[in-house]
Amino acid sequence: MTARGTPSRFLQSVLHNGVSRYVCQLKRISIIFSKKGQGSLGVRDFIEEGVVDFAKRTPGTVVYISPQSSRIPKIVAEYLNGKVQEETVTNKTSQQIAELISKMSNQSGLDIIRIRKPFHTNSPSIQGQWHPFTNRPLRIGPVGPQAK
Amino acid sequence: MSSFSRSAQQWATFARSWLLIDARLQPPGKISSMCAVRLQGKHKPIYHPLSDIGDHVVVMNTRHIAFSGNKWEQKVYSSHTGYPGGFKQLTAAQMHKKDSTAIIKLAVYGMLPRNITRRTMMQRLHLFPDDVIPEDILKNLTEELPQPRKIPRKLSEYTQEERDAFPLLWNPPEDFRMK
Amino acid sequence: MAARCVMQSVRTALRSVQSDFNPKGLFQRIPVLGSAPCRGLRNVVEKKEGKTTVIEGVIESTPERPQPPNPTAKCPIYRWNLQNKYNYVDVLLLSQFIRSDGGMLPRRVTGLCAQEHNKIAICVQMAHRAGLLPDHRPRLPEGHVPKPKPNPPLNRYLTRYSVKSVQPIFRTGLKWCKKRMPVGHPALKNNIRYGPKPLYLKH
Amino acid sequence: MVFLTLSCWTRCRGPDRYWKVQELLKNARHFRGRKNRCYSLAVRAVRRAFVYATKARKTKRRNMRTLWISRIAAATREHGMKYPALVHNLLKCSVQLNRRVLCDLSITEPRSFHALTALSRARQQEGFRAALGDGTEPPGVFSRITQLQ
Repeated sequence: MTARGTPSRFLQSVLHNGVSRYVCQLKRISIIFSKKGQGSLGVRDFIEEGVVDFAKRTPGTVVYISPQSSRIPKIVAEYLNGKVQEETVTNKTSQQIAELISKMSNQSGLDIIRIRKPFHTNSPSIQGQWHPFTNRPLRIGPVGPQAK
Repeated sequence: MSSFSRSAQQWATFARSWLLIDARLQPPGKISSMCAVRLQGKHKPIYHPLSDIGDHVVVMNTRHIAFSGNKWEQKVYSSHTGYPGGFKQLTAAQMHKKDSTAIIKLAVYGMLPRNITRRTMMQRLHLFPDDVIPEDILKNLTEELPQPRKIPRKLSEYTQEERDAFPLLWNPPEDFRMK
Repeated sequence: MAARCVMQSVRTALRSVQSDFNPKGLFQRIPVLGSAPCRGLRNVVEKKEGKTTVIEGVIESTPERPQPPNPTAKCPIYRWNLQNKYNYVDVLLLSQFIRSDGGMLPRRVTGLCAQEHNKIAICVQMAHRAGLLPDHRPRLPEGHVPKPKPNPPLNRYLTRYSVKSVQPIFRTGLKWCKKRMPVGHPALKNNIRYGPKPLYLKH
Repeated sequence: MVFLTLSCWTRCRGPDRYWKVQELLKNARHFRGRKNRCYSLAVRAVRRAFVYATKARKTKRRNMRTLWISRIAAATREHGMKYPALVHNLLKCSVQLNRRVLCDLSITEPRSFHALTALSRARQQEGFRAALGDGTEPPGVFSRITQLQ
């Protein structure tokens, strides 16, 4: 992957999330599965075991569980910034699904693209940025052949 | 976030300044290397080869430059017009007589990087054979750079006190007649 | 030898007294040489003994000067521990060893050793070419007005060869065997330098 | 690339070759000329670009370091020192700032950088004093330096 061919952004967080109070950016999560399908076995296990715990742990997130017939099981996560992320969970165990859901709830909803630098600040300079007159002695009077 | 005010913070950072160099009795190579650094912006900590942040450099008194050694006679500037028999060779003295700014100009041009910004940088170099500088350039100047070579004093420029303070290395015989 | 010198000096003293006689009697033999003003100063004393008038040039006593650190040495440079410490810019030093027309004083007078005499001659030559000794020129003939030059003189320094003797280097040669332009003089390469930069005699 | 209906899209995703071409052209869309739309030209250019990108991952470190050094050198010369002297004396003072941080400091925090140069200059002078002894010349030596002082 070339650097110019791929999109990139600086490291950022949504509205300084976590500086004072952490707001979970995951708004809504809907778990779509089939009641009978073989591929939804792990999802059904997860719903039996872990969904209630997850919903209790994250009160800011709405959890929908919608059994639909003959469907590929998937998890649709909607974030506060409007991004919708779909993940297919065919043939996954309940353990894997629990990990996936906790990962989704920790994400901020920003695009997952290359980050240019692992550090970023909005106010890089406290003392004032360098400019041509920072380190120059103040000079009063004309410069040039007349000055001599 | 505060991107609308960020550009105003950087106006001072990327401001171009006008520098003055007095070339009286200075070696042209050293003057030119000073100019080349300033024209490229390599004297600023915000230097980047792709950003055009060089300063304007004004060189005055290019007529009074000093070559070391016998370079006025030995140094040769060659050029070719492109036509058959168009190979021209001029010594430094001849070149200087023809155009008193040419020596510094050629030296700076040779010291700049060979890329597309070279001509742009050369346009920011202002050469004046004497210390007469037009008014519009004069009012832009912000700093005069120190001269690279310390100009030695002539014997006639020493004051009598300094001459008297210098010890006599040898005493002539009592009756020696100085010519 | 010494006696002849004495005779000569007295004669010249008398001649000059006749030419521009002034009763104050203080005149200087070296008008331009400012570095050693008290050298060769003579006070003219006029004595009358009956009919004969004796005019005598009495050498003035020199005022007190700092004493050399190494007074036993013969050569003045060694006497002052100045080996390898002077260059063409030290005109106050160099002007003590030259005549008013810019040539070197003879070695038997100044007492310089051969090497130092040679080095000082080189330095004097460079200083002349750099224009640092503007008043030490050969005297022009009477009534001669030099022609005004169209261009100002080309400034130069560390010039080893005379201006007219060098030829332009039209073919600089290949990269590994370039013809270089000499700068300075190899006799002065042992001079003390304050800095780590090496000395390039060939540019 | 217009898909009329979603059902059309789901039912038949087209031939594999088409998707292979699209996958490659995705990397060539910002190229200049016909390279950004013609497969036969794009495939060569993309291959070359990937080779360059691979090599550049190594040279980028080198180039960034030279850039930092030239920037620090420029900032140091404003304070009347030279780059090697600064870095050497900071090392002697066991200041463990790397060149990237020094470069950032010189741009965004010029006062801190000035303090660092002052520190290294003090260390340099200390070293000079130690090397020169008490700074005087031996007796009887007549040199230009003492004369100037």
